[in-house]
Amino acid sequence: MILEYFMLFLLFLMLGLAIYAVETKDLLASVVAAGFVSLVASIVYLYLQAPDVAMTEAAIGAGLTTLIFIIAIRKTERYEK
Amino acid sequence: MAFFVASILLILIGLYAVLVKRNIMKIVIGLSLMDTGVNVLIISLGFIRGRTAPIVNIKDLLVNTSSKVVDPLPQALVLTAIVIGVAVTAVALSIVMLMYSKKKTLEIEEYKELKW
Amino acid sequence: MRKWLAIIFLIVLGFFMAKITSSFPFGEEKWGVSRHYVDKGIEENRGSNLVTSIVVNYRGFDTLGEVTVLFLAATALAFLLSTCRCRRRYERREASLIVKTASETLYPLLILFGAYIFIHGHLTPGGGFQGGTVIASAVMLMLLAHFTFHPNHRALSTVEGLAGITFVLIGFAGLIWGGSFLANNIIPLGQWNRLFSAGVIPLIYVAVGFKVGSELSGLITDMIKTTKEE
Amino acid sequence: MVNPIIIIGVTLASAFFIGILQVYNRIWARVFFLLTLAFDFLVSGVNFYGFITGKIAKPILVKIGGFPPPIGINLLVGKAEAALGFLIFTIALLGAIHWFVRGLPQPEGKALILFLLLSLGATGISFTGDFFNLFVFVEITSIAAYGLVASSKDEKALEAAFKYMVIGSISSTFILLGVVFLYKATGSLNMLDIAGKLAGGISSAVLALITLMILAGLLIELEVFPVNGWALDVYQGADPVVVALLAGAAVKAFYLVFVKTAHYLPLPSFFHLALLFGGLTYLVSQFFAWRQKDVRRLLGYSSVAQLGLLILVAGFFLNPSVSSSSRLMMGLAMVLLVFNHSFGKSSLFLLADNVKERKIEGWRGVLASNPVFKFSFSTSVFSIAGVPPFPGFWAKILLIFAIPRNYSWVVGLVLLGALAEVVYYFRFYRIASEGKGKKVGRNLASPLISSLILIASVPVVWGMFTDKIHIPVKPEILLLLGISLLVYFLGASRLLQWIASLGVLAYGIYSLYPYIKPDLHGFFLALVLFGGAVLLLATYPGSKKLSSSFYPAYLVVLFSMAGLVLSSTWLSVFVFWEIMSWASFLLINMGKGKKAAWIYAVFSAAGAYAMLGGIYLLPSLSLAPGKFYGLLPAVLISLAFLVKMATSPLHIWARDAYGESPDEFTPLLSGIMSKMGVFGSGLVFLYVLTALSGAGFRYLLGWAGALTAFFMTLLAVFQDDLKKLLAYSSVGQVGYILIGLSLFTPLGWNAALYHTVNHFIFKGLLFVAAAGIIYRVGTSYLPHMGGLIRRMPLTFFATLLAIIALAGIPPLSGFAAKWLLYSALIEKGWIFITVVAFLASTLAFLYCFKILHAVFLGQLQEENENVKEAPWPIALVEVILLIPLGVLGAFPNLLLNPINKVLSGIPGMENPGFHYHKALGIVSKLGHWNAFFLMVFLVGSFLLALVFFALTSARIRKVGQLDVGYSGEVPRAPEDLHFGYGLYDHFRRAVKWLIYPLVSKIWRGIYQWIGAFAEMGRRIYTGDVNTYAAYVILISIIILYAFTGVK
Repeated sequence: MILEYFMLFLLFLMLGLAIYAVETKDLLASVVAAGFVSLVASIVYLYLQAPDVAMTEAAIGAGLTTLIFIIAIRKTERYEK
Repeated sequence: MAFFVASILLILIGLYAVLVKRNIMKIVIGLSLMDTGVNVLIISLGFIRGRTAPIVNIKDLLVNTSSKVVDPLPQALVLTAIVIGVAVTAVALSIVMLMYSKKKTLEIEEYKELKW
Repeated sequence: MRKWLAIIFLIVLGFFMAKITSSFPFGEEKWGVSRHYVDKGIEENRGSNLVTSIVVNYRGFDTLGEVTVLFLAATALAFLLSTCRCRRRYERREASLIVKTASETLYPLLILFGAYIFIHGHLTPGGGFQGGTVIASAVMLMLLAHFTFHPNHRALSTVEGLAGITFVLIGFAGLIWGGSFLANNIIPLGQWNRLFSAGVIPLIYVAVGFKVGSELSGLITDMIKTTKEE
Repeated sequence: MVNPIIIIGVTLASAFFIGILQVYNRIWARVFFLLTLAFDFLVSGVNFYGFITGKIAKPILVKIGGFPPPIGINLLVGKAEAALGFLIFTIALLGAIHWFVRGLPQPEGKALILFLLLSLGATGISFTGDFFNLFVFVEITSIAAYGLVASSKDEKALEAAFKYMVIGSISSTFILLGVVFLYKATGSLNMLDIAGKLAGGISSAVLALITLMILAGLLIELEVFPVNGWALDVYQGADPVVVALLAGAAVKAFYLVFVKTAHYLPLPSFFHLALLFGGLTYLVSQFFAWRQKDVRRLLGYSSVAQLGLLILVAGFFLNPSVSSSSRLMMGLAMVLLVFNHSFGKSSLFLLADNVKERKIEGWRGVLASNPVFKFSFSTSVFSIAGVPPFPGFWAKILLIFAIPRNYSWVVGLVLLGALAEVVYYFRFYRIASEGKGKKVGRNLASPLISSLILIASVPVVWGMFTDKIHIPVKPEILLLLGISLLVYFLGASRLLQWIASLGVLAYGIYSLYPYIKPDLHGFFLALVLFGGAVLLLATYPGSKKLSSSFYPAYLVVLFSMAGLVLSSTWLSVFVFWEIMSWASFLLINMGKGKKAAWIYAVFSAAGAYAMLGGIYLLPSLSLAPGKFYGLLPAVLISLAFLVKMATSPLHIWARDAYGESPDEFTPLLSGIMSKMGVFGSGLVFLYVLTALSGAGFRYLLGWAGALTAFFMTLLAVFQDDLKKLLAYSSVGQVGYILIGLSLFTPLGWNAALYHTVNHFIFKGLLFVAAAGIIYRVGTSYLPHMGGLIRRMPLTFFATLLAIIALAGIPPLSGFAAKWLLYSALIEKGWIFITVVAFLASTLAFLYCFKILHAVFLGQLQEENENVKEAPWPIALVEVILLIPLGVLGAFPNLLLNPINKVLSGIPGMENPGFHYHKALGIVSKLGHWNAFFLMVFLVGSFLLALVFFALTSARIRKVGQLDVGYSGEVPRAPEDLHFGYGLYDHFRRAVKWLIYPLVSKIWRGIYQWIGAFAEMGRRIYTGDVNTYAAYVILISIIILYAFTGVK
């Protein structure tokens, strides 16, 4: 039961982070938030009995994607006008 | 159920960024959020309550497996989808970097030369 | 105005998506073709990780496509960024000694860990893609910590290409000796839950691991090193 | 049979291998790349060949991993897939050749990989039998395409690539979600398996929504309106090689998978979905291209439009309630359209790569610079615009006749779009062919091969077509048309071509002689063959600069007219009509009036498409009197003929087309081609209308003829250009023929047919004489002539007699025609028309006098001192034509007897309404006249006058040109002194209100208004990613809301 509430919390967290990622003017913060969305998603995958996907999401979705986003932002601009 | 709702909302939030944000980096971020949402949705579609992960590494699971594990196919599909997602993101980012290097801005207003 | 219009559009779209998903009750049993994978997977493949069985064997062709997609992305990125005069915004500073030493220590370990993941892909969660990513993260670590670190591009491309060709060749071996492309009956399947089991699945996953690892390393290197030093 | 997996496996392996090679050795990477493409081309070719020869009987099912269909992934390669694979690799090979010659983008190794994988992705999309695998291949194709588009040299391409990427991602997300939902709903990912489960049709709302989701994703990739902004931007901005591969190959793969999906997931409302989006995209895009200034974007609009048409066709093809024969025809049309568009469009895009300018205006003169460029450009444009004999033409006919009767509005839509297509493509063609000498690139191998493929396909397509729709064509005609084209290869010498053409025509007369029978067809055939022979004689090239395709086109016009008059079904009329129109367009375009040729093309096409629509409405295609099927088909079919006769208000093309076409061709255009309109109108009166039902329509046409005669004559009076004057006069005279036909009485038809021949003789004579004069004088401007009577006496004599015939003065042949016509008019009681026609006849005297005086009488201009008589072939033709003019004048019954014989075969026309009396001559109810007596009397008086004039001429004082007392005024230009200059100025002032160019203003207004609307409509493509994405969401919502179609 607690696990389910925790999941609900995670889902809300995920949505909150996503909204923050979309709305913030700081692209770096936005990317990090998006990375956290992926990280939260990978925990959700664990709950949904998908360890393979969880691992992939953590490594690729949260890790690699965020990394290349950060590199790209470093090569361009950090703040949205 | 909450998983469905949350993942659909995640997709919509991503799409919202694509529809409304005037910064091309933000649009790419939106697309990547959308991808995550799609993946969560697919995994939750394959979930079966009270089952374990589809890894048959205990003898117990060998018999009558289909009553003990969740549907592995959506997971396999999502694996592919995640990798494809990062591939698209990488290409998108390289396009964005090139665009920025030409015009020194990420604002969409500057990228409307082709029209009509 | 535009914002609200977008929100209205999206709500309607969300409604339709919800309408579809709500017809599939959450968490309830509904098998399709995957019942076959679950029931016959061990018998046909001997791999304990059913997801891996599907990814590499039943739907191995998808994985070949997936590998191609990643390869394409790395190629396209290198292709595009090679002409990019992307400016570096921030000055790079040499990392501290601790970071340097730590990264040097971690580097081989991470590579080993990555290799472990993809070698055991048919037994435990994870596989070629995850393992490859871990290897790439090792490279990334070195790139960030060491100013001068530059992976050998030729070697990366060669490993990447050879690994890809190995995948296809395994497929063709299946076509020649096993009757169909990517057939998993050309080498003995072995025993369930052993390292040397599941036929060609581990071979393919090793190839994928190498490929993904070298590809992603190359990709990250390309992105970080694009700046033409002025 | 080769296992299709080999194509995919080998291509993949070699892509990986090139990845290694390119680091070490560039040359080997290139070689390996080409080898791979060549291998794929060969292997897919072998499979395709196996399918078409029937060696491979059923679709190849490839079980990957050895698992039977629902469990593993499989490839399913049937006929369509094999053909598409072959197409993709052919286009890829062509693109690669072009790329190599032009220079690859750097670093080239990576570019090669992307290119290879783009073609592979497209192949995979078409081969795969699994929905999720489809998604993977869609992504492969898309990512390769994003990369290639972004790498284009043009900076704008980046922006296009970004838009493409955003919209492509949304679309593939739809596909992915739809596929996963589909798996949840059916438990399978295999196409055939799912198709089996849904065989009974989709009945649940959820399944319908899922299907729509996948279809929406595919429709976005298929560039439907309005979610195609990204595609247009890509077409405009990206490297043409990449665009050729995308538009020529990749999109076709998406189309195939779209059709397959719609087939496997049988959604009841799919038909309406396809109809709406296909039709809308097609029509809207054709009009949006109307005034597009950027060449590549114009081609983009055209591509989008073609895809729309394909989607429309798919709707009918998959609609189970359409009859199976219609669906078969639709399928064939689909194949032809795909083939036609792939090669035509990639050829055009690759040609565009050879011209630096992006704006259409910058293309001025490109055709004149390079014959290879001209050849491939013309072939591709003609093919895509649906000009015979290219596949696009047959596809159009097939698809129109396959449309069920209750959807006849779709026919209108298709034809309207096709007309718009002709308008903008030929505007483009016109600008490209105007001017001379503009440097273009020489990288033309691939476009040349594409256009050669298009040409080579013609016989095959003809075979396929006649298999489905029977066109009874005399084999002789086909043979002759073929031989005519061969004359092109004698292009080294015009003289040789001329002689060869005469030979071909002689053979034509020999082989078609048996068909000259005493009926309407035989009558016109005789006119075409013998008249054509005489006029061909006059085209003697001498030292003139004729295009090497002049003679082939001339012969094609002649023999297509022969085919036309020998037709036994309406469809064959249409086919030959189109061949004639387009061949004559080519001829007119060889003259100096490119704009005139364009207007001619547009009016011809409008007429022809109206005719096709009319023919579609007829229940039976055969040329036989039947019941009355409503006025609409008759009106539509007649439009084509009225255009060719240049009946007001469809006449505005005629002045410049006649006036600015090559002088060698104008006699044929006026003398014989306009008669095809007469023939056609006759067919309409006989076989579409009945004697009773068509009365009102015929009366209207009678008026149209009379007004044409009146206004054209009036306009001729004020014309200062010899050929344009003759043009107006010619059109006006055809107006009389139309009056005669519309009367639909034996007397009227006698008059019409008689005047047909008569018109041929005097108009042929006049235009041939004009050709001779212009050849010698070097201008057609009347005030620069004058006094030529002493330099060109024979031409003067011929012109004089022709003009007498034209004016309808006894004793020459013209009188009989006019007499018969007025008798018929009065007999029928169309009094007002009689008055107008009479007025027009009177007016004709004014311009007759003007021709004579301005050209031959008065002072000889100084620069014309050394002018000689017309070249001998022209002189010969003048003499040949003078003979019937005089003979028929004296003995009109020599022609009237055969005409009566022709008419006696037509029910209701047996009794001619007059008879021939030995002493009284021709006797009708209204009176009689003896032609021979008149001739003797008038020639006698003429001779008397001549004698008198000769005796008194000694007293005439001859003065030089500048020897004038001009009331103190100094002439500004030499032409001020010319008698014909401003001859009828006072009269012009009096009738100014009558000659106000109302009609041409209206037409121009229509053209500009449509252009303005199109330009306004195009603004929806704002170029803004957000907007494009919003359109995508909006359209998806509409699709999901409106097309579930499940109760």
